[in-house]
Amino acid sequence: MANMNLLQAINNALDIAMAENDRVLCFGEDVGHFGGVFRATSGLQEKYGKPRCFNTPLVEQGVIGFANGLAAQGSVPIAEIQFADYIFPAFDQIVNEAAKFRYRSGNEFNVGNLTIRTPYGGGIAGGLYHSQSPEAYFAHTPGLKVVVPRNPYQAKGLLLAAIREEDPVIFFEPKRLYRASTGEVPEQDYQLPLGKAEIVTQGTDISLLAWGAQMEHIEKAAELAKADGISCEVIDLRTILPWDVETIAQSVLKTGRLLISQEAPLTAGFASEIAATIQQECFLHLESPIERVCGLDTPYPLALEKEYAADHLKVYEAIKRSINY
Amino acid sequence: MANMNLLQAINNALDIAMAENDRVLCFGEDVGHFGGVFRATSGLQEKYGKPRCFNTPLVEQGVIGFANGLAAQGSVPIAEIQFADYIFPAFDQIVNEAAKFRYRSGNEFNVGNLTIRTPYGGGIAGGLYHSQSPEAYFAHTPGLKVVVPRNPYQAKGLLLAAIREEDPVIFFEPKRLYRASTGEVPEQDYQLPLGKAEIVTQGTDISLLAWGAQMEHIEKAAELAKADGISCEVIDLRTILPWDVETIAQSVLKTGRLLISQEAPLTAGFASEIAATIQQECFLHLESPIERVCGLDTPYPLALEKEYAADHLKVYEAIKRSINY
Amino acid sequence: MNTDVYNEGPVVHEPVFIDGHSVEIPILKILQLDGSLYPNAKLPLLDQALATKVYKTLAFHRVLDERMVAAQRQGRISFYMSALGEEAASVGSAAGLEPQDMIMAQYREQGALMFRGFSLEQFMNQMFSNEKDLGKGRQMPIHYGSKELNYMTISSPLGTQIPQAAGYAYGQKLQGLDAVTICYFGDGAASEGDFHAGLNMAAVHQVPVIFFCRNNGYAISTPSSEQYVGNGIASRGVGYGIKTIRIDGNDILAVIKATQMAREYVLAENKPVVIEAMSYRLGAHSTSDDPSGYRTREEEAKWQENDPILRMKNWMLGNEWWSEEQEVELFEKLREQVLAAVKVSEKIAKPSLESLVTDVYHDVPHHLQVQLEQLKEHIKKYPDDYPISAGRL
Amino acid sequence: MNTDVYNEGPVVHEPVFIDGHSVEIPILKILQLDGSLYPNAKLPLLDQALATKVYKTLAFHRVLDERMVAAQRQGRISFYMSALGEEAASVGSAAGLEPQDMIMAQYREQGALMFRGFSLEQFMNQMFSNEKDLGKGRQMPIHYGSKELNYMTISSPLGTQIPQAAGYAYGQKLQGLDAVTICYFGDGAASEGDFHAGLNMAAVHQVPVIFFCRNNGYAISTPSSEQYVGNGIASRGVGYGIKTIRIDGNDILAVIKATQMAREYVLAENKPVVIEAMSYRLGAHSTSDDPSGYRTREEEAKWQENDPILRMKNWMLGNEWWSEEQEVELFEKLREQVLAAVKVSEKIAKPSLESLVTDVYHDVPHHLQVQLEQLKEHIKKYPDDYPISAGRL
Ligand SMILES: Cc1ncc(C[n+]2csc(CCOP(=O)(O)OP(=O)(O)O)c2C)c(N)n1
Ligand SMILES: Cc1ncc(C[n+]2csc(CCOP(=O)(O)OP(=O)(O)O)c2C)c(N)n1
Ligand SMILES: [Mg+2]
Ligand SMILES: [Mg+2]
Repeated sequence: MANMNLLQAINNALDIAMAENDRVLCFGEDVGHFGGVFRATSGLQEKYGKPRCFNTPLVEQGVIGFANGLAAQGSVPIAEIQFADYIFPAFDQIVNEAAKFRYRSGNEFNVGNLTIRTPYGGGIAGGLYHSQSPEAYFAHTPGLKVVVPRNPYQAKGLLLAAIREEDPVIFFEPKRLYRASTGEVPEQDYQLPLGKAEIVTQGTDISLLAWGAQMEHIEKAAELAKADGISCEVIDLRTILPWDVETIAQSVLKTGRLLISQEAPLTAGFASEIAATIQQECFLHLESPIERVCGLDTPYPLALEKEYAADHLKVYEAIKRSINY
Repeated sequence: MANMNLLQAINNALDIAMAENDRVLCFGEDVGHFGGVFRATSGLQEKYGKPRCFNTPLVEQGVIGFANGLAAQGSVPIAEIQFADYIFPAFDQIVNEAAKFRYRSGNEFNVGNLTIRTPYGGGIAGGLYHSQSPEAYFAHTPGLKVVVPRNPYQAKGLLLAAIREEDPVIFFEPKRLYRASTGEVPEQDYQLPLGKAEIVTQGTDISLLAWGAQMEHIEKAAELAKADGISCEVIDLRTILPWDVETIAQSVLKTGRLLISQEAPLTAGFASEIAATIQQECFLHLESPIERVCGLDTPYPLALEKEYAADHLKVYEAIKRSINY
Repeated sequence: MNTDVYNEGPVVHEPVFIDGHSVEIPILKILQLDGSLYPNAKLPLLDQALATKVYKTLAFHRVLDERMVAAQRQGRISFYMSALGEEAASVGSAAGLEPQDMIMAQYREQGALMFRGFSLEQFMNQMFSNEKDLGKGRQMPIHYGSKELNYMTISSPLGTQIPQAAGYAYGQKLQGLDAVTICYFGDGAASEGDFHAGLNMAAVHQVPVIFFCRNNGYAISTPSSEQYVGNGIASRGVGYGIKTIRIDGNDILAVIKATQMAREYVLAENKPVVIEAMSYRLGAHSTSDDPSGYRTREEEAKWQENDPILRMKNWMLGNEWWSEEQEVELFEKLREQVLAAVKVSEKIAKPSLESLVTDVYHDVPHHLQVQLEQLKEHIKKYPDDYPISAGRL
Repeated sequence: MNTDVYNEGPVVHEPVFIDGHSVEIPILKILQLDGSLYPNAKLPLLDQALATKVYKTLAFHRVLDERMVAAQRQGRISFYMSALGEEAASVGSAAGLEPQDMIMAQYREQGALMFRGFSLEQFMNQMFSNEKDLGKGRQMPIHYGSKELNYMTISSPLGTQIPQAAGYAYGQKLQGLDAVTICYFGDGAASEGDFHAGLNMAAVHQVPVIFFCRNNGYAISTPSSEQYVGNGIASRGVGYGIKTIRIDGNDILAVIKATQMAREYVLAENKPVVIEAMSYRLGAHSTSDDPSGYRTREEEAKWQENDPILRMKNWMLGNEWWSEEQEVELFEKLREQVLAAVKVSEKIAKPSLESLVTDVYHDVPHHLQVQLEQLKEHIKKYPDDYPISAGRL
């Protein structure tokens, strides 16, 4: 075990993957010698050589197109998009290409080896274009897997699983936690399962569900609620697509209440999918409406980002609303 | 009044808009002399000249980028994307640019004059890439308006409203109905309101909600249900974003049941947003879980498109499920 | 100045603009319209056996296109795209490659797949979306693909294969394979952002890829004059620092020659090449299109005289590698074979219901298993409404 | 062959490849490093008044950048981007335009905005995201914009303004305005798909736009050698059939001259122009960056000697349009003004809570009114946790 921050855990996972399999490549804008603007790929070019860890020209659609080609060829590309806000020029290569590659060819070809890493999320004074949480855009796309870790331990285990997964995975990294979140991480190789939510804290009165950096807020809110005698079951969804309906439904059957919190705007966010499914799965057991505590339905602001965010206080209020319904 | 098919109604709306305001321009791939691959812009170049109705090079990100620039300048661009399946290369120009233009500039600049027209939907033996219904991808984007008409009368009135609206609008045209749907359409200018759902048939037992070509299926299912003595309230959402919570909630408060049907895959589709919101708005009045009858969570197939589709029979079965819950 | 960033040119003290005329682009031609060689022309590596294979492939191509356009008119298939008049570009370039080279095509390069040996039955099964289609009946007709033949399954969104080809070739280079990638695209697709991405990345990352542009003068109804104003697509190669050649795309020998040389170069140097093959789309864009809406019969007639197959035939006849008797026999046989194959393929069952949910992921995830089960139950309830599947549940 | 599609070049019978060396690109220089003119150099239209305005703008630019980088280090603003060493490109090009011309910049062209007369207070208010910011405190520092000054608000996603500029200029042309658009972008942004889209569309649709590439050798840590292998960005102009010129971007007179000529041409001909200004990003990419991780001090030192402001100063002194006394006085005054302005702007209140939901749409829709009301209630409950807004509800 070593104490690592989230960036170090990512870097460590990449290192293990590259050491194990020389078909693993890391690339993207500034990913090479410099190690990425956040330094997630730091040291990898020195260790594995420029052909396996390199800068690309500044063109996201090219980065992912190139990665798709590599994956189809049998290489194992790990492409970085510098900020999730800049993933949209690659949207076609992800949604029309990567997601549909295996299906459209009748499994003659596939890009299952593809992993896309990208820092997402707000709370870092980044304004409109360095704060977005675009997971829901990808969640409507059969063929993709979408994963979001909440801390260094999760990040390493989930990233290693994502790299080895035989489906294309988008791995959203909570950049607010890159250095802020630290913890014990095994130095050796390990994987955490994709497609499985994790119950972080058991509880009986209400289920709280989030992913990534938003976990902090629901955990804090659960603490506040505890002082009021409310027992929260805190769950980390971990994989957005395909998501773990079973674990969430079981929890809600037990608690009778569900609150989902996401950083992204409310409307058509992934919380909506969860609420829609769970109201169906648990209809007769719900004691209050499923609550969604989300970003406002606006672009991400700068000066008022604190007001905008779905913070622990808003979650806490919603918990009380749900309990007192 | 004249009998028009949906394409003629669109063409007629464009004609009225171009005649009224010489800043209105229509362009896109093959939109000029040829009049578009579906002929929606037929005759417009002849009538208004090449500078106002023209072919663009084959580059969707360019078409929308160019349109954004025109709109910011004070022109009134109506850009066509040849198939909604090909809108994704323009995703960044739509989601990061058009949607955020006014907000990010503090209203110094805006692209409110922009309208994007694009044919969407399946059931035409189009397979993966000529069948998609991507409205949900845009519904998670504050700043955009998203509109889908169900017939010629709606198409003309909603398109004229969209063109004149001071916000960027994506106008999805149900291409399966381009020639199949005909009806009486006033020859003169008229508008239908954006942001308002329409109750197409009053009913008491269950609310059925859809949009665009999917309306046919729920109307047919309502007929089948009627024979069983079930009274369906049939609603056309018409505008996906911002959507008319009020009308839907009122209907569900009355009927106690809601079924939403969409062509697109189930997961994270717009039906999920509606279900999530209505379970909250109408919690104590729901007599059964909100049903979603949608496409499978797969790409759009070819040989088995009939099996894939959320057709009237699947809707009918879901109505019965809801009633007998 | 920082001369990493650009090549030093002359220093001037009043403004001088360069433009499209600043670069002269020669065009390679080997075979004259009458089938004789240009004097001093350098032939590609090509013996009688290869030439005959090429010619037979061209003939197969012409016949299949002709018959399938007719089959579409008869309502037997839903859609087709012919390559009438530009068959030499795809067939000739495939003939200039090795079987292990990856082909990433746009959609009008069935000729390359024919050359590789995709069988008539395989073509048919794809077009009839039956259960023997390698693509499992999921994509529209003409979206072929074959792992065995190193022919990447066609994807409708234009231009997406261009950066993918750069990546594919990077993998080939890294693994030290004796294999290159060829990437086909049209004059229209070259306008997509992915074109820019793919060519620039291939140049920067030094990969063995041949970018083969079929410039056939149109993108559906849009003539090249409304697609670009540069000197064709070739002039862009200069901007990316990529070795570039323009050829007569209806001259099969020029196509083979340029491709052979390009292959040698890209493999040896690990650098891309651009080939721009000038041709003309003599047929409609697809069976959904009617070109009379946007171009004249005269223009078409002019190009009818530039038939690449006839040109090759005349050369073959001149070489005594082919005879008029063989010609008649070949075309007759091909027509029969195609008709017979249509009749077989259209009777083969459609893919199973399971094929709706497989291959979305490597394994069928739980939610898709559930969706499939529900669908089965539903179809059992309404068997008459789902005739394709109901009988086989 | 179809000569609509390409320009006829010589016919060859064995393969000839063209490449990056096929086009020679001259570079325009007017002012020597020591501030004297090259012999025979053609001056731009420029009298003492304009030259002085340009020089003062450069000085303001230098001082503002210097001070704001320092302010960021002190934690007074969150972020800054300086244009150290490449100020001449943006200031000079703005000086070659008319006020009614639209400027669509990337982010490192504050010089053009300064030239247009954006006030020190306006810069400050934007950087401090206070309620007087024209952008209402929504974007990060340096994302300026002003309708009044025809300076489009900066957008972080790179390259998006390029096709937008083509569209903007098309509108100007259609309305017959005496106005053009200038579109700035970096050597990095020129790799984006939107670059390809924008340049090709501008060429095809014949619009009065000047594409101004600031080639400063780096995109964050990525040197140009890993960004492209062509001959700079200028060589791409050829491919699009766009008149193109390369200039010394640190030579203010070359910048003004080329822009003046380009403006005249694009307006008269309704055709685009590409200007590639060669320079060097002497500072860090932004205050979040540390260039020592990817380049040497020596390289930087070399470029330090190529200071565009010093070069202009020497020319001004030589002309007796400027004196050392004026110099000292100007810089002193500017530093004072900037410091004073910081102190004022940082105390101005942040934008109101309402600004969270306005301008998403033309009117605030019902659901956003509801979200705002709920937020107000929430903040009233926890005033201490939202200190910026709580006091003003
Ligand atoms: C991204 C995208 N946009 C639009 C289309 C629709 N479309 C199909 S083929 C075509 C024209 C392509 O022209 P070109 O590349 O010249 O190839 P050609 O048909 O001439 O062989 C268009 C616009 C598409 N398939 N994909
Ligand atoms: C679409 C997009 N991708 C990535 C980024 C992150 N980014 C900001 S600036 C920059 C480098 C730009 O380099 P260049 O265009 O050369 O301009 P310079 O900074 O040298 O002035 C990058 C990669 C971005 N803003 N937008
Ligand atoms: Mg073409
Ligand atoms: Mg740069």
